[in-house]
Amino acid sequence: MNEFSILYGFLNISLVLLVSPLFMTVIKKVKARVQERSGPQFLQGYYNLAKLFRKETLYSDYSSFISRIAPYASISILLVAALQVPLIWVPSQELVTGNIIVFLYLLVAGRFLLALLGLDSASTFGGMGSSREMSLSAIIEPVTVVVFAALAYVMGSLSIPEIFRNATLQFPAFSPTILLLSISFFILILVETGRIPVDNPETHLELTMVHEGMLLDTSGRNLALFELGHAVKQTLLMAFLLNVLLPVGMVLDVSVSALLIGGFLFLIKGLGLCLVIGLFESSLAKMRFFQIPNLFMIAFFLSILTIFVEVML
Amino acid sequence: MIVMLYPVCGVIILLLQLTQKKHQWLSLLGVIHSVLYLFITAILVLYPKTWDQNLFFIVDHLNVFVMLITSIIFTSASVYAVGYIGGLVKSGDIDKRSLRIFYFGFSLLLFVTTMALFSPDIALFWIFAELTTVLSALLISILTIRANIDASLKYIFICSTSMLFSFLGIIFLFEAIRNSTGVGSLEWSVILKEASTCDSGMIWIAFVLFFIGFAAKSGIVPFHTWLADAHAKAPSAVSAVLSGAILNVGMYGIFRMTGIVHGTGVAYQASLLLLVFAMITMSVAVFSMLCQKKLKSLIAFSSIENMGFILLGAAIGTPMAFFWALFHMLGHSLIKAGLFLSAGILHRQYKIPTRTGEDEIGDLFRLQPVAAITLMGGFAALIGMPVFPLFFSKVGILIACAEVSIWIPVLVLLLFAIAAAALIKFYLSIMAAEFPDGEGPAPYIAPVWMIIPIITLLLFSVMIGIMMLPGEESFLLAAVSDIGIRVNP
Amino acid sequence: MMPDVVRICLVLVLVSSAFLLSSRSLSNLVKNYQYQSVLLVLIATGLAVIEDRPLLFLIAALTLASKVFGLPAFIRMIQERMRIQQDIRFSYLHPTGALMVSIGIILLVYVCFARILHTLYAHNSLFFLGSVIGVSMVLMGLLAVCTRKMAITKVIGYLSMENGVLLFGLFVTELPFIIEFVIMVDLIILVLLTTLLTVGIDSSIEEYKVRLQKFHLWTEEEGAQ
Amino acid sequence: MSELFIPIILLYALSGSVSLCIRKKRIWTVSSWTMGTAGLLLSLLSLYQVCTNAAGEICGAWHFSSFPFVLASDRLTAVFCFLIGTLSLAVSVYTPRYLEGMHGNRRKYFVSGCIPFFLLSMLLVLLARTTIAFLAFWELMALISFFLVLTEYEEEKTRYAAFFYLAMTQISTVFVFAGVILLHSLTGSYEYPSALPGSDPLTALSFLFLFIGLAIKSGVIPFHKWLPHAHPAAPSPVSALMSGMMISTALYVMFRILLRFYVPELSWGFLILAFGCLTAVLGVMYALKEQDLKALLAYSSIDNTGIILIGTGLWVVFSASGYPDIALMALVGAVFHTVSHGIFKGLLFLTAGSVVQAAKTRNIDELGGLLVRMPWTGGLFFIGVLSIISIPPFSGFVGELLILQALIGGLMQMSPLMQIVMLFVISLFSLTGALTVMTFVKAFGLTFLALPRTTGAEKAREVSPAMYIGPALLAGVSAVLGIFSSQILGLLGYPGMMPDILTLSLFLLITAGLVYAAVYSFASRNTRITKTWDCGIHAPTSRMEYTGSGFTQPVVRFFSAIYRTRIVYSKEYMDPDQCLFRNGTASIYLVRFFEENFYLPLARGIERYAEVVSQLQKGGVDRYVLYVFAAVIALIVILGWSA
Repeated sequence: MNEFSILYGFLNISLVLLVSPLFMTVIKKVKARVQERSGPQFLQGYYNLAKLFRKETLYSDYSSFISRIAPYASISILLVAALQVPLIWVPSQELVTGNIIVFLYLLVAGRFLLALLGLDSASTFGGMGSSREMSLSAIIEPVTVVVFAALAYVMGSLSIPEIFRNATLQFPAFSPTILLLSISFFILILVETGRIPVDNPETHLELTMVHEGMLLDTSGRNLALFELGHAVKQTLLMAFLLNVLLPVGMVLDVSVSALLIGGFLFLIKGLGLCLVIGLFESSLAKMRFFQIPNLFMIAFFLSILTIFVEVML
Repeated sequence: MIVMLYPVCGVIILLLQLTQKKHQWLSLLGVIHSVLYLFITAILVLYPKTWDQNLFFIVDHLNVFVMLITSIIFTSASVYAVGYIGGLVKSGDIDKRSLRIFYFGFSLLLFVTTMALFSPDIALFWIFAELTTVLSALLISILTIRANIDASLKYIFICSTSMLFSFLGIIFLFEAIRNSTGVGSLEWSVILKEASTCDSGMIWIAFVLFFIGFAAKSGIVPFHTWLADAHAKAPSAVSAVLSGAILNVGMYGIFRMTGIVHGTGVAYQASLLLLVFAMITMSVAVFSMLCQKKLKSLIAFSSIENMGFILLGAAIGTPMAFFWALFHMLGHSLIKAGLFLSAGILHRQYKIPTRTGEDEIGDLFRLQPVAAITLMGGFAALIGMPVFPLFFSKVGILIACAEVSIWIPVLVLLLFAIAAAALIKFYLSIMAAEFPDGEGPAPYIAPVWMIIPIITLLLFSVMIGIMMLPGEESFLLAAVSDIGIRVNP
Repeated sequence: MMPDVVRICLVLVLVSSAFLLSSRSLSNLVKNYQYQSVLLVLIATGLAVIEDRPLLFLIAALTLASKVFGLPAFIRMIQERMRIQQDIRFSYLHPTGALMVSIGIILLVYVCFARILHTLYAHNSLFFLGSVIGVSMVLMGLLAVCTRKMAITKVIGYLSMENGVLLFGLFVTELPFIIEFVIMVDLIILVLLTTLLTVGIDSSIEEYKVRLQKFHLWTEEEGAQ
Repeated sequence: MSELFIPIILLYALSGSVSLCIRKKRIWTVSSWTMGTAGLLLSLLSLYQVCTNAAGEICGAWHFSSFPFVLASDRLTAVFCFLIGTLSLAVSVYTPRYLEGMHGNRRKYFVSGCIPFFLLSMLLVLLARTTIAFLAFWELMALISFFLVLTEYEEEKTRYAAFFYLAMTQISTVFVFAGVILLHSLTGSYEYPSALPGSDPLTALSFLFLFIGLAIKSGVIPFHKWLPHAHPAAPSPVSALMSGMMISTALYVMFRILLRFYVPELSWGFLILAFGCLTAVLGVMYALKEQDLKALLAYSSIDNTGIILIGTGLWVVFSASGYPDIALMALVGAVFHTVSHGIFKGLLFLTAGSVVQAAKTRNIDELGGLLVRMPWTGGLFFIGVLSIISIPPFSGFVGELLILQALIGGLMQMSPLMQIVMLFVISLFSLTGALTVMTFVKAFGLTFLALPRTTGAEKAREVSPAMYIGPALLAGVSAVLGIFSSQILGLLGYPGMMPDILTLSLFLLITAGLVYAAVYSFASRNTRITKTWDCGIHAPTSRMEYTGSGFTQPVVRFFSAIYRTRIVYSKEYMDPDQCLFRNGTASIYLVRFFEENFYLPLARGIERYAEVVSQLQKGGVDRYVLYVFAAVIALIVILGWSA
């Protein structure tokens, strides 16, 4: 808990909060360009958040204290998770001692609160959204844990900064395992953030919405907090993929210039990944709900393959 | 000299009984008779020095121990009978004349059982055992209902025909002793000494034929069929005595004979035979318990099962097995008598036997809370719950069995589990049955004389279950050595 | 010489118990039992003469008194009251089958006892023969008990079993007299009780009460049932 | 120091006998207070014992009818005694008010009398140090809990549950008894054996007997079928104790056996692991589909037993193949999870009991909207739910974290073949975690949130204060166990095993505070209470809400291989040749796999065999004498043959 780690904490959180709305809007922009629409301007994400923060918040008269505390609880959980995932600067002495299991269970906590919120307002859509969200998470959870376990196995340690530090040291090694890992990570991101093959983020059509269904009854500042939380989660997972696949801008020993260059490179890599996500989304149609486990089986198979490859070769 | 008091007091009481007419006096005499015998046995237990001063009877730890059990059971049954038979007389089930026969038979049964236990001579023992059969058959048929007479007839035919075979066994034994020592004798002590020198073929025939008779007396399976009907149909005071005391006489005979055979070359075959019979008895008894509809026949089958278990202890034949078999006999008699007595209260309450042959028991906890709780306590004791003595004897005998092979205890434990399931299944079925309101029988207020013996029996069994009385362990070890098994110190 | 007279009587005793199994009418059932007891008395006196044991004379007299005259008279009295002559009802084995089984029993007992008591069998002792015949008589009596429906016929079967035991007892030289005497008394009591009970079982219930009045044994109120 | 256990035992016995013997009005409050003080003393004494790292001190040795009974306590026992102390304290506060809701005075005396004896028998099982003492107290525990399950004996369901429970405990006693006998014949004495080599077959057989006996009692899958019947049938404080404490006692004995009795073999580890995985996955699957609230909690106890068995199995596997550090981590995780499961399962059952008493029904589809009506009970149930689905700062998370860390550690260090096993266990372990989250979203969401579905739930009012102070105590202990877990483990001598949860929870609080301050100061503060949005039709009624089966229908479709559902429909027609349809019913129900394919056929088989055997008894004198005749002939043949 020295002053370096406090600085790291502050820097990391502010970077995450700054960057995540931008990445969300970039993905929307890419999808719109593919459909020859001009799409929202780059700062649209920030404008939406500002507007929502100023609007009035509505609560249903059936809802209990869950609707009141859920937004604050889920955003604070995600910010603490953000503390553990260094985007640019890998600190020597981490602020919160956490490993990938704590990170995973924090994500589960966020999802749990969201599901309860869906049920709280006694509406059918909320119930349907949380039931689907919970069923999907029940299937994807084993895959996530195995993917992270493979990552820990490949990088040789459980704590996240340690993983990133090992990744940067053996960077030029374009080994097959890293490639396989990043594909299963990519599928993981799609599922966690509710992208096209699993769930359609833009629509309110009850047939297809999963993540939106739960947030149907939130409004004003609560909705803003949830939107921000959703964006932060996406950035964290993208950071995992980026810092493992091409840890080119990672800063091990801190200096102002290295931080600026690292930040800039991270932005470039992030935008590139958003481009890939946008293109992937617009190239696929939404899968039928009960076909989704087959997609997860691919991710599961790839992660187990990673361990076999690592062991056999 | 003390032992001579038994026959003297017995004759006096029997003569007095012939003179009396009214129920109070008759029942009082019955109680005095059994209390006197309990008092004499207590003196015998406390002063072992006085044992060998008498001229006719032989007295050793084994028969004093079995006599102690018998006198306790007879005392509690006679105290219980004061209320129970009084109730039967008031409801007209027994008339004046058969009442005198009942009490005369009851005291005569006690007298004959004592004589059987203390008789020095194996043939005399056989005769008195035969007389116990006759007298208990008389007591069973006292209610002159057709079912009772049928049950007592079965009892007589099965037991006495098998006993004839054991008399053949005694004749073979006499001939064997005569061949080896020149002068034949039927004294227990002489046979015990001479057995090892006799020709093993004769001893083996004698043992098997003797076993047939006394297996019937103590309800071992192929000969057990009379027990369920006799105990279920008899008045509860009588069935308590039958289960508690008369079965032990049969088992006492088997113990003596196993002791005799123990020294000879045939010991291994004998214990194998006993083992097979014990296992068959327990399995048949346990499975027939599962589909019993009537309370007293369920309890009767559990007596068969426990007798099978005691026989298992005798079959193993190590000093520890015999020690715990005797302990199990004491615990089982106490609990079984308590159970039959509380079943008697339910009998008086619900007027069993009813037409449909099934017990129509309802509103159990409202009408008879005390009987219900003692029944549950008795069932818990039979299952072998830790507070009760059967738990420790179960542990002791099964550990002795483990030396032969581990699979015997496992099988026996499974049988005990099924027995427990049968008992509880029955209790649950009668526990919550309700009469449509208004139709239930009038609550029967059991006189205090009927409840005291049940409570004392259960409390006494809990006492010996929890702690070994001061001299108890050495007394039982001495009894085991009296049987004829070398007890290394 | 004398022993083979005894051997003839033994065989005759077996024949009598075979007859006992197969006779249909009650009255000649009792007559059979009487013949069997007479044969027993003859054996007893024969043995007394051969092995000059005065004790056996006393036993023979006792058997004559009780088993030839006493018990049959009592049973015949019971039979008149019950007015049932023909006991045609058999369970499990009809007379012919019963005879077959009894032959089988005698052979089986002979073979088994020969294997076990091979020393006695070797020098053909009287005791061995007595034991075989005694045990097989008891078994045949048991067969009679379980193949007859009527309780009174079961009692007679039981008595023939008791005769078998008595026969076997005779062969053992110094079996104390008291034992024999007391067995006799005990069995007589037993038979008395069973015959009384059988009176209840065999006749139908209504007659049962009337008949018992005649014996003024049990005064009955109606409440018993 | 451990002699102090004796007065505590006497105090428990006193509080039990007070309520059983004295029939004064409301005597059960006195007996509950004595039980509470006994529980408090016990937890303080055990805390002291844990901290001073006391070695195994004898606290009493007697001879009951020539069998040695020795009681002693060491650190492992002290940890579980702490669990008994806390649970008895909470139950003693909860029971008096709960009993008011029961009808029948005699029943209230009976329940408040038997609970202290039930706790006493479990305490004695923990303290026992000779096999005979363990066996005696084990059977005593079974008997008393059978009586407690049987309190409401009017309903047929309770009697069926009680009979099923007794039959299974009898079978468990058979195996435990056989194990004890085998141990005696191996070691020749009744003392707890130490370090018997696992290789020789007899020892392995004795382990197998003991393992199956304990598995039946702790609800391992093939033998679990009695648990979801018995626990809900018992009154709530009793089912809290049974689920919380009795399962932990059985697992304590499992730890005691593996730690001290035997030197475990690798194959034993795989056996335990296999049973653990099977129980964890199937347990949570059945919990998911359960509609009865208390049965759902019972199934989730089975699921947690599975997780604990996975931890124990891992310890055996790692220590047998020579990886002591991750083995210790798995064991500490398993023990910690047992204790924390005991606490939060007790909390959940007590609060569920208040819900059931207030709303008069146990079916989740008839509850709803209770959080607004019963805020305290709802809040405490919420804390219980947070810890059971292992959310980081709460105690449920610590056990799962340690076990998962051991698994991934095993994945890193072991041979390739073992890695495949580790992978398989990791995926099953996390599947169980995810399904537990879904089960308790359903349990909490559908019972407490949204609109009440029936008038019973509508009229439910908050229970009296005593009935949520007890559970609040448990919630406090559970939170403390969770937050200070790494400090506690450090104190116990296992430092550095897990990340520091304290700093994590501090940061959570700080961030939450900062976010609230930021939003409060910058964003607009006006809020409005309106109707839930419902596409413009009138206000949504409770019939429009999601029901339990609807909520779990997607998962049932995914795992349809496991959930065999059976559709039963009946049709009625107006006319004889069946063309005008009048009405009909159709219902889908979950086939109770184990019960219908294993237990009921077995019971019917025994019943039929018993019928055949009892034919022996039907028949007159002739048939019985024929038996005698046949037996004599057989004996004579044996005579001849055996010469």
